[in-house]
Amino acid sequence: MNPSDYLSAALMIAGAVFFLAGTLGLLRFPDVYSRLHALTKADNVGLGLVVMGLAVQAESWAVVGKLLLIWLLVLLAGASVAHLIARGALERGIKLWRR
Amino acid sequence: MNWDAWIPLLVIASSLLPGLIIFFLAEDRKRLRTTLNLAGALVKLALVCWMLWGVYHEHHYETRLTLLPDLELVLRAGPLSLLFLTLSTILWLVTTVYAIGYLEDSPHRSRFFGFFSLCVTATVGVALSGNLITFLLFYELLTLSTYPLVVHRGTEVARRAGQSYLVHTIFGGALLLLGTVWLYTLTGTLEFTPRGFLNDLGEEHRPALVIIFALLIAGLGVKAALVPLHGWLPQAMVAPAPVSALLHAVAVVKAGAFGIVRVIYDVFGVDFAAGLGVTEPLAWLAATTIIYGSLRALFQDDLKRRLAFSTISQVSYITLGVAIAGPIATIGGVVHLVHQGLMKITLFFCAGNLAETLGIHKVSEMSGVGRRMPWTMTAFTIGAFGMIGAPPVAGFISKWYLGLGALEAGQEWVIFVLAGSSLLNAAYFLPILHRAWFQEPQDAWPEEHHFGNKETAWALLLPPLVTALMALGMGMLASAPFSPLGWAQFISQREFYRP
Amino acid sequence: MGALLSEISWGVVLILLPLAGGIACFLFPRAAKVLGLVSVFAVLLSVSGLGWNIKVNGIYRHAIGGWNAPLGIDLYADGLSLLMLAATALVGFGISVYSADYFEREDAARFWPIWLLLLAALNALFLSADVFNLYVTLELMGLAAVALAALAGGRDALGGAMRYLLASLLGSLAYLFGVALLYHGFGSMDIAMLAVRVEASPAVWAALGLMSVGLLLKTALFPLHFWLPPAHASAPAPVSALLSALVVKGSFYILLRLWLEIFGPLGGGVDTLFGLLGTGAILWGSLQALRQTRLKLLVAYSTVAQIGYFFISFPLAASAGVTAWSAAAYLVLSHALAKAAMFLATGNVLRFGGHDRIADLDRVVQRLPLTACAFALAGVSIMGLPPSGGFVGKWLLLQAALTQDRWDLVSVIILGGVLAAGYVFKVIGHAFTLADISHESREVPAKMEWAALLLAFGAILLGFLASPVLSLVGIGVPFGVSEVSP
Amino acid sequence: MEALTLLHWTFDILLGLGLLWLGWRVLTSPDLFNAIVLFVAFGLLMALAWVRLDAPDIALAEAAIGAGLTGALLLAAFAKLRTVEKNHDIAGQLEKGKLENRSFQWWPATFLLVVAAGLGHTVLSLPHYATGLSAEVSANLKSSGVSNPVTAVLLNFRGYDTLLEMVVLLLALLGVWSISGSALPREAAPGPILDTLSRLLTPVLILVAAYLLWVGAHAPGGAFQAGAVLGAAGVLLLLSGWRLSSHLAGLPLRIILVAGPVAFVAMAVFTMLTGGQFLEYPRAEAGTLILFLETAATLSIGTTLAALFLGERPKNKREYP
Amino acid sequence: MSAAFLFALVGVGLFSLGLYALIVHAHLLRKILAINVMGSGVFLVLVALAKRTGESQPDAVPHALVITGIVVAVSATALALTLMLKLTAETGRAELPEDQGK
Repeated sequence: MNPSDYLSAALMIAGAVFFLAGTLGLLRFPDVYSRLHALTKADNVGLGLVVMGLAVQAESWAVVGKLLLIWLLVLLAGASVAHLIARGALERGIKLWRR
Repeated sequence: MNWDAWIPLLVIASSLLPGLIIFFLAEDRKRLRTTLNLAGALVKLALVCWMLWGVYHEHHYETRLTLLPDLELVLRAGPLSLLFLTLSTILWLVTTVYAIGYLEDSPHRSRFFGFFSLCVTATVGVALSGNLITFLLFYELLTLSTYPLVVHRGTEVARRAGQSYLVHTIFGGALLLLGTVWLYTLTGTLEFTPRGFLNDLGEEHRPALVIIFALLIAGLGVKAALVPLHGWLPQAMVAPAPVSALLHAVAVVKAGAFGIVRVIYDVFGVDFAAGLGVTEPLAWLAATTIIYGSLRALFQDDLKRRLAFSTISQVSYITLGVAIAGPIATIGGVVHLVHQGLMKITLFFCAGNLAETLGIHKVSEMSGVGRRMPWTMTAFTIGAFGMIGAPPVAGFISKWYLGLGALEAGQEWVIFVLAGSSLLNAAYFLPILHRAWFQEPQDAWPEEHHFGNKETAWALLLPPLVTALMALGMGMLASAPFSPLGWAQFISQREFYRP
Repeated sequence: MGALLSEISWGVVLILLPLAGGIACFLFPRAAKVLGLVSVFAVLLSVSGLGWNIKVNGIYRHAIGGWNAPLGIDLYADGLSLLMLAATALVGFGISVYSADYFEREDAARFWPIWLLLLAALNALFLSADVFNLYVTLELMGLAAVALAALAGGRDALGGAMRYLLASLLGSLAYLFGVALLYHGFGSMDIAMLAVRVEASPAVWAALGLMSVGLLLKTALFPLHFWLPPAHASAPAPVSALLSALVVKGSFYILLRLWLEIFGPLGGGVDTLFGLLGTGAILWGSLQALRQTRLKLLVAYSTVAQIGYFFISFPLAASAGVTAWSAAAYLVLSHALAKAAMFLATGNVLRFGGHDRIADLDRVVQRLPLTACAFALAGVSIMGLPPSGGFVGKWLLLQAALTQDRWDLVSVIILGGVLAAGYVFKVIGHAFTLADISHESREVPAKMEWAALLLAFGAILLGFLASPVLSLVGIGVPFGVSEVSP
Repeated sequence: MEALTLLHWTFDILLGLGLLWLGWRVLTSPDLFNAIVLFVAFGLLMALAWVRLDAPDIALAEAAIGAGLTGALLLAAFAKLRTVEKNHDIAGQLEKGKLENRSFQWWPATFLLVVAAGLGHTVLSLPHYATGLSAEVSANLKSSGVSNPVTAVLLNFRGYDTLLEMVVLLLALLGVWSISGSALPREAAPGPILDTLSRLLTPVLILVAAYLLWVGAHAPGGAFQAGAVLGAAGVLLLLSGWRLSSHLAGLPLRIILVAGPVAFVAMAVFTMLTGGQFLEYPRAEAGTLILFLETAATLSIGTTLAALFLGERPKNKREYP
Repeated sequence: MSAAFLFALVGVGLFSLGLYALIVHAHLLRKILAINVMGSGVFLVLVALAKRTGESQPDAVPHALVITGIVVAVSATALALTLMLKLTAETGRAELPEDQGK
């Protein structure tokens, strides 16, 4: 293993941690809004880290570009869908969770 | 294909085509319908006469069409075929005239005459069939085309009669079909052959052949109204009189009896059948039917019902004749095919006349009817005497040959059956005649129609007179050439004496 | 002319023609009726072309794309395929003529494209020599049939169509599973190649089980017939006719083909099972038909019963192959004609009287003599009375059964005929009762009456055509070598 | 290497168990909505399985069609079902998305266990090595006009299947339109976010579709995947309230819908007129012709899938008075 | 035992599960899901066994067949869903008429 391998491993493991945290949040948080919060933040950063980890291994800049494109699209979709879900929940009258 | 091969087909077509056209005619196209009917009947008669002459001069008329890969539809005019064919053709002509008069102004005439023609087509087909499958085909067609005639009136009684008729004939048809296929799987042929086509079959097939015989006879016995398969026939008399006439004298009952003749002569062969030991039970069955029918007829007040039971009894003479399995009895049985037809059709015509003109349906209403309708009752009387077997009417000839044949075959018991039956015939016909001719008429007839100064319409009167005269003539001129008796002798010779 | 006829690859034409016709109908809905009729007529002509070709040159084989099996897909037509194609074209043409007057403008625009695509699917099915390709045609046929069955709308039709769709999809999946096993077991999807390679092994038995169940479900053999009566009885009359006369035959054809080529020679008791189920179908279907109070349901149950006859051939084929299979083929053909005629006649009755209650049929059938006649003639064939196609079929079947002393089957065949007579006359009887003439009615176009009558007449005519038809079916020896005839 | 194999095995077994578990949950979870969402997840897991089975083409198709579009269809149907059921809710006894949870039924379960055991045994009894038709495929790949074997099979060796498959799709649409009738374009009020998203994504999706179409000749991809992506774009547009203008909803739409089958039929006629067999492309032009076919097919597939999602036939005012 | 057979067995399992659900459940949407799960099972069997070539490249023919199958499945699903909706609009319940009130 050379240094770049270590770097990408570290980045990907960090990404996985974010995913784990996000998933935990999805399962454990009390209402729709806080779950969305946990999910989107964690996944966006987590995916970013994974993409970076993979980019280190990439053979060409074109591949890096494609990876970035994936990340961007997921960001866009994740944000939009989270917004739609939250708005739908509000419209249905689901109340915010308060302690 | 030469011209001779076309003639059997033309015979079929001469009633089939008019029938099909008539179906599509409007109710009020009476003239065209009548023309078609009569033209068809006359053409058929002409063709049949042509064939009669031809067969007498050793011509062969045979049509073959492939039906199944190894089976053909065969129409062949042999002596036996022609006997039945001539009978049906003549009686069709007569009955058509009668039906035209009888059904004046009633509804559904196109339907009626359509099926009427189909029915005759089927009968002619039965007569001309050259093998068992062709026979089966027309036999079933007969079932289908007579059902609408039986239920023609459309009443509840008619519906029930039709149902009974169907249950019997469909069941019989199924048995016949089964017997036929089975036979075919054993022999590979179904061609009607003088003295049968089973002679080469091995000993091991005998049990199967006995069952096949039973199946075939049961299938045919339904239409021939053998006891205990006769149940439909008395019910079917609700049909209009021309239908009853046709049913009893020409088409259905006769087709059954004719089939039995065919099966015994041309499928099994008389000797072979006798060897199997199946003819004797059949003879006993026929004898039972004869006595049973006569006994039942004795107690019927409804005229047509009494005639129906009489038919059951009389048709079994034919079966009896062939089941005795001797040359002379054969003559008696076969000739009775014709004689019974003529006499019974006369009786039914007359019964129809009484019903149509005076509304008489029961024997008890017939007092003095002889004076009101002398011509009709004269015809009736001739028919009745024929049935009893009194000379010189044709019925006598049949019974004479049957009796002789039984003696020749050493089956004396038949004589007692014949005698008993004749006595019974007399017992149920003579009271009618007595009442009609010698009792005072009642005050009023149940439902009288007037036909000017005639006793009834000419189309109703003429047919029974013609058939009665023919019955008389056949009795008196029995030994003339071309008489039914002559043909029957010709047939018997072929079956028994020719190598 | 002759050269031209044999130059054209008629099998391909038979598939592409209705396909193009269907697409054209879809594109130009206003002209759908004309386009549809022209296409169906052209298909009829093309079948004659193919028939002529096969008669002269023998078996038709066409390697699609120039690749041969196993890599590519072959089209294949022998006498049996030709028979099915001809039945489809003939019955399809009759039903099309009927439909031209039956469906009004908007309904016509819905009906014609789907029907033509169904025709394409059927033709493709009968011409296919590849088990996976057969799956695709099967799905195509099923979806088209369901879409047609739902055409009438309303609770009954939609429910029937839904049930039909589920049954059909389940059947296709089971079939596909069998295809998977056959391919992975023997490395080909071409029927002829499989026939050579297949040997008894768990994969074959499982494939046989799966494919049989799937196809039996689609063919509606008792006790898998549950979907058929509701679907067939609630569809518009021409659609019922198509479904009963042609669509169930599609899956039956596949089963027959697979059996003849692949599974039959392996032996095993499956044929006995088929015979038993066929027996059940005949008895159960006939009894149910007798019990029905609605005409369309009666006719639908009659289909259930008649399907049973096709399966009686399987146990009989063991030692009387050619006779038994010829019987099945003939029964399929004549049932197609007769049942189509029956459903069309029923459609006339429904349109004229507005109902199909058997008890109140009198007034309707007496005003529609041609329709009554069509029903009766079709009934003759269904009952198996001579002269009719049904009679020929039953005759051959009885012959096969009797040569093997299969009295159980003999009695079933006979009994089935008697029961059929029962339910046919239950209807026919109404044509001859006394009935009031006054009745509110809707005019039935002559074409609709004549279409039914001519189809029924075809079923009768088949009674006289056994020789030529069977010799045509024999091209390519689909049924194996003839046993010694009795 | 050992460790990697072990890892693979663990992964495969977990994936298999996951598939079975998800499948079970899809079919038994008491809430229908959950079931549908689980089905989408099931589809994605299937895509993973396809990748594990070296079937990237199917993975793409499964993700796009099996999970994506089927999921969209199911969710749309679920939403409509709610509305329909609400309209019929007379006595208030309606199952609100819940199934009356049918208790476990022993007879079918036992029967199916037996079936599963039998089939499992059968599958295991198959030979461990079998090349199927792979040798034939690679031998003829050169002359097929493309280098992706799956595309070669789909569009060339078994192009006839694909022709019929296009018809299946068309037929499904005909059925759907015939059953559900037609509707006039509705005015929907899309939210600004969804609107923006679809505006942003549609060109991307079209680009991706074009890419997949082009790349299908030599790498995973092809008409079906491309068509599915195109269909997804259509679904997105439909979701954000976009409707085809009624000028285009008639013949123009229909022409696009049948473009695929028509291209195939035209190709069939063309190949036969030029003396070849049915769908036998001239060897030299095979690649070009396949691309032509695929382009038409992609258009049709995408449009058809989107139309299937919409359900009702977009009404054109002039037709069917 | 290899991955090919592992996934093929999973396919068999999915097929049986789907069939069970198809028989047991009355709700039409559930039945449609069941059909889809069954379909996936069959596809899995088809493709998994294609891996038995002993080389890195699996047999491509089943892959093509499954792609065809997936498109057929989505077509059938669309038709089924539409039918279900129409039927529910008629009867008020997303079940087959005969199953209602059971």
